[in-house]
Amino acid sequence: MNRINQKLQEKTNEKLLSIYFTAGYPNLNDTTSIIQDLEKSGVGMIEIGLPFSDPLADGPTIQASSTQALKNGMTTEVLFNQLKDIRKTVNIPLVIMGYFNPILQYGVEAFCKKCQEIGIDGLIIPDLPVDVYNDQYKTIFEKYDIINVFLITPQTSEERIRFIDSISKGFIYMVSSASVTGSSSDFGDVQTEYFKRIANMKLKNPQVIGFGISDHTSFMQATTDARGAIIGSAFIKHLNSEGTGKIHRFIGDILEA
Amino acid sequence: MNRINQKLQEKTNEKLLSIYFTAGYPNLNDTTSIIQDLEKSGVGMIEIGLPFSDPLADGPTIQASSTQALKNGMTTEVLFNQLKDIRKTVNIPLVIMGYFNPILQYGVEAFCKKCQEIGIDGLIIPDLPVDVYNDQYKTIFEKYDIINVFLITPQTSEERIRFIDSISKGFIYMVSSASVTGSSSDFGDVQTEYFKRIANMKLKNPQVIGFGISDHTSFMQATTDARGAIIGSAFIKHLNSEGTGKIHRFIGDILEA
Amino acid sequence: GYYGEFGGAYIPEMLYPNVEELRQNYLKVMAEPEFQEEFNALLKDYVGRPSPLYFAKRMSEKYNTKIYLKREDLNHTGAHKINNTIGQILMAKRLGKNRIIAETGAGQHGVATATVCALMGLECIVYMGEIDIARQAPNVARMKMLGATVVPALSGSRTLKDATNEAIRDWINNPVDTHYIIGSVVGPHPYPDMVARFQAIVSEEIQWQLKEKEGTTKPNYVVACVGGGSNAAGAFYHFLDDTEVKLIAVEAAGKGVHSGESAATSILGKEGIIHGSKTLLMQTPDGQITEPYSISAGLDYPGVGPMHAHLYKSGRAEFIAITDDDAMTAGLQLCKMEGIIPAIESSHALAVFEHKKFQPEDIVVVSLSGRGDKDLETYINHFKL
Amino acid sequence: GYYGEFGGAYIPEMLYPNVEELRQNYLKVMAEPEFQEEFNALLKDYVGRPSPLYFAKRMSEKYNTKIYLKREDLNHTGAHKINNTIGQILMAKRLGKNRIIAETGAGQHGVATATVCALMGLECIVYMGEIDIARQAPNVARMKMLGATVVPALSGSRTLKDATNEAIRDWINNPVDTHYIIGSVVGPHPYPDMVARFQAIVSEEIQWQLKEKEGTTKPNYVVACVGGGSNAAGAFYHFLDDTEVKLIAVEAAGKGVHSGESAATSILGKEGIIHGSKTLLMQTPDGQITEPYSISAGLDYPGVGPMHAHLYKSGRAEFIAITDDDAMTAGLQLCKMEGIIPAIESSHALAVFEHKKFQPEDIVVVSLSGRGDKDLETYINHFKL
Repeated sequence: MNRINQKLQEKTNEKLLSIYFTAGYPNLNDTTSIIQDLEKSGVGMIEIGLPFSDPLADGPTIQASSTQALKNGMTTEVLFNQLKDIRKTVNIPLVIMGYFNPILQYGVEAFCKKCQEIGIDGLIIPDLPVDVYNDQYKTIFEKYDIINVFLITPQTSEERIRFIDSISKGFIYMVSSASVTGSSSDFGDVQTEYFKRIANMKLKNPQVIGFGISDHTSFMQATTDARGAIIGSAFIKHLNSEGTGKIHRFIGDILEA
Repeated sequence: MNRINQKLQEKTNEKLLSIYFTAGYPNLNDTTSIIQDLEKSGVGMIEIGLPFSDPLADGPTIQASSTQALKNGMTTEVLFNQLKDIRKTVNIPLVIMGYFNPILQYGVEAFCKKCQEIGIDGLIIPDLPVDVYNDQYKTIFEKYDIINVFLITPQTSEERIRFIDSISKGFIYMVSSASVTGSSSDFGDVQTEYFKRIANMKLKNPQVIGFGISDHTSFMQATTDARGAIIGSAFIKHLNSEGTGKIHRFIGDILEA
Repeated sequence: GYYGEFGGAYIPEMLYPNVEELRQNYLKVMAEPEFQEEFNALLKDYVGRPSPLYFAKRMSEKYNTKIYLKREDLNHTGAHKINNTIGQILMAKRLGKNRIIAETGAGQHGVATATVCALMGLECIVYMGEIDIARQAPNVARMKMLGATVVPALSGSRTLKDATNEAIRDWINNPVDTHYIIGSVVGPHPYPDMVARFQAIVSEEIQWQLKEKEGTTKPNYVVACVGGGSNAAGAFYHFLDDTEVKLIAVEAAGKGVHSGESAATSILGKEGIIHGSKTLLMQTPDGQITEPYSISAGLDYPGVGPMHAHLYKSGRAEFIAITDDDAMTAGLQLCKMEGIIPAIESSHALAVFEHKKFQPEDIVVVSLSGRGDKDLETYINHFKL
Repeated sequence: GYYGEFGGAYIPEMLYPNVEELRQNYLKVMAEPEFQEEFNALLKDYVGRPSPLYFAKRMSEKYNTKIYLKREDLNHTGAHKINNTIGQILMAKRLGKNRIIAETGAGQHGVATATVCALMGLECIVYMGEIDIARQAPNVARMKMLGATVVPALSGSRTLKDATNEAIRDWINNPVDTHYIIGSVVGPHPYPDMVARFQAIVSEEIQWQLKEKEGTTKPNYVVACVGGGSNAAGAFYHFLDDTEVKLIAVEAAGKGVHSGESAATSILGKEGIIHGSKTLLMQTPDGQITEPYSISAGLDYPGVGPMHAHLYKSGRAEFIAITDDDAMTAGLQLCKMEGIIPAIESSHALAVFEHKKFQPEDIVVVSLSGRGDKDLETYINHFKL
């Protein structure tokens, strides 16, 4: 069973905290130590960002980290090399989050195969639409047991949510509000209502909420109805100001007030 | 008999030197002393320039002197005041050269009347065309015995020259070449031919050549076939560099090599 | 050659052969079918005529009347000026001239002249005041791109009036091979008449375009700005004899008609002679031509064409003077309400709606004589955008 | 949504409702008679269409072939871009959107968008790279005059690509009330198709205009520059299925195709995803999008529309790459021979005549996509005029 499914199906009241970080940032070779520190700090899942020159679903914080990572020399090849022994030390689910073009250039099948070899459990590809995946790439992903994670937003229709639920295998990435990453972190009535609405749909896949979560409060709000939440920009900002030495404290602050 | 006719009909081999200067230049009140000095130096006729803001038939030298004269305060009224006693000291023909608009504003009849009172013998109005003069102003000029002087150029047709000759009463102002005042002073074959051609027409009016005469040589060339010649820009340039003190020498240099 | 008491050809004898040659030939040449054909083909395929007659919906709603804009701004080179230069270059070719001179103020006529000279492969010299060269750099660049020689006029106020003087001097000095393309309905006869005839295409189009849109060839009003007056001459031309069509000429009041910084010639001017024509002009009591002022370089001229002097004197046209500020405001309003950046000249005409009340059923055609790209800096500075 | 293997809608889920709403409605809306009527009326009366098909006599003589220029430079705002923004603003209104966003490089599309927003009274936000804002000041000024908000794109190379990213981000953040007016035949389906249909008026006119002039609706060649490819899409559109009409797409070779400073996407690009579309794009072996270079801001784009990728791959169109120097020379030549200052983009297309020999009887239609007023400084500096 894929580690993502294992993790999300654990019988626990504990909410899942997933952290996104950009591979190769702040320094090219920080990737594995950040992953290890995150696991040790109590993070339940990690999204490893494969940096892209034109990350159009991301806000300025993640874009800046991507730009820096690329400058540092990060490439798909380098990332796979850095991760090749990651499963010797890390057990939680690992997801690569990246835009479609670098994956396409690497070759979608080669990419999935490599992920399987390394022990990557899933992919989040914001600009690979559900239908294209379904028509062209589903069999490849399944062949290598790579879970592709789809997003839904407050604007996604019920019909489409049900469709996405039907083809999803790990979890549904619920974008908290219509926005790029790194936007305002206060969840108001609109979001809460949306969270409830989705929860009431009783989807087969658990939901993990992302975008706009930056601290303990917003983490707790997001996970009231959802299985977990993802923090990205806030973690990158932490790395910007504190470097890689205080990851434990950042995670601790999120998990416990 | 008008002084212009008297002068030009004198039986003499001596060629007539006529000098143009801008009234009110270099200083507002230089007008009468320049006229007196010119007569004393041997000049046969004088054109007193009534300065105009937009002297479009003149080159840069005369235009600059006009601009300065206007700055100095020269107006039609001021000029007439300066000239009111000129006939007490000066005997040679005096012609006012000015553009039509200031004369029109003064009133053409008032202007002619004033000229007669003062003892001005003629007018040269470059932008008052022959036909307009003939139709509208001839009787006024004749009433006050003011001779209006017309220009011909190398481009003027024989027919038109004959017409101009027929309505002219003093002399014909032969523009040496198609140009504004102050242009190049070398007369080549083209000009010489033109001078001859006009001479051979045996017009009833004597011809006085203007434009492009600046020294003894060009004065002699111009007057080979013509009754006289007019110097303007070269005299203004002399005033520019030498002031009003050496007029005698300038005229002497022109008349005798 | 006269409009009432105005017009004529008050030119030095040196210009007589040139002007006379033109006078004797212009009507004949213009009437030639081949000339007409070539002129109309270039207006269509090169200039882009007909220029649209655009119903300005939002403006019409705001002022509760029917506002149509005659879009001369869409012509090649960006203003009505090209209608005349196309006509004159064809005239010059038929008269065997191979050297073209022109004067320009803001540079629009200079660009239009340089353009047709390039089109015909003729030498082009444009006189432009030294001050205008400095403040109208983009148009100077355009003329250079088009292969024209731009000669600075260094005399007088170093603006349009002086550039015109210099062009006339050039013509005096080059009487045989050179044609002088005057840019407005000014200068000695036959220029005002010839230029008006070349610009008459504007009102000719208004007639049939309005017929298509409103079922009538007659607007209630035609409104145009007047500097020298060529765009107004074109917009008025075919309505001159039809007093049912009211004509409004808008002059530049600058900082106020009586501020001492104005170009409202009809109000401030007196009868006189400028650039070869008897007309109204701004002058001292002594007959010296005075310097006009307007924020619009194209209206910054101390005279007005003799046709307009006559329209004023006879009362055929209503003359309105619009200040810099009111013109600029009207220009910016057109940008924001209709998405059209007008030349500041045209903005003066547009200001008529704040100045005068029209009836809901009135059809008011405004000559949008040019586009405002050349005026961006002036607008931006004026409004501190 | 595909041209051969190219096209599609590779968009984040956040954009799905927007793009899907458009996809479901655009063909239906465009087919509505009232839409057609309003679109065509604005093209005629506001944009000034038809744009002339001008026989360039002197150029034709020089190159001994029949050269026609499709004069999109005469459109309101000075380029073909307005055809599309008129169409899209009418679409946006019908979809109930009241907020418009756009990206712009050189500023032509930004101006065209700001223009139609002013015309319709809609809010307008234009994203423009910080570097482009600095080097295209006149167009920034025009947008401000028209009431648009110009937002600097501060990320990446701070040029067109990044402005597009920012516009997409804005759309993601404002999914309900906002329509994104993309300026070229790029982006996710249905944009490439919709924009091509709005620009198709260009080739529609070429057909009947050529019929009038040459008795045939078919040129031998249609030549157009390609950045994203909207002007080429319009000029090619009605000829795509008629292989008797040869299509030539001209790309910007910059300082040389293989100089490392180029925008010749078809030659240098590989299949990939950019701005929501599968197409050819310039990228590293690793799939990072690389920075293109061209002296022309409008061709300075690392991708190309999927239609053009397909035209290239299928061999339907011939692709030629023209260097900065050759384009500039061709542009200046048009100024001096025909009196038309072309946009540097269009100058690339004009350079085809030094690159390829045509037969005397060939009819070659070149898309003159825009006027060069925006490029004066570049021309002047390049030639040290």
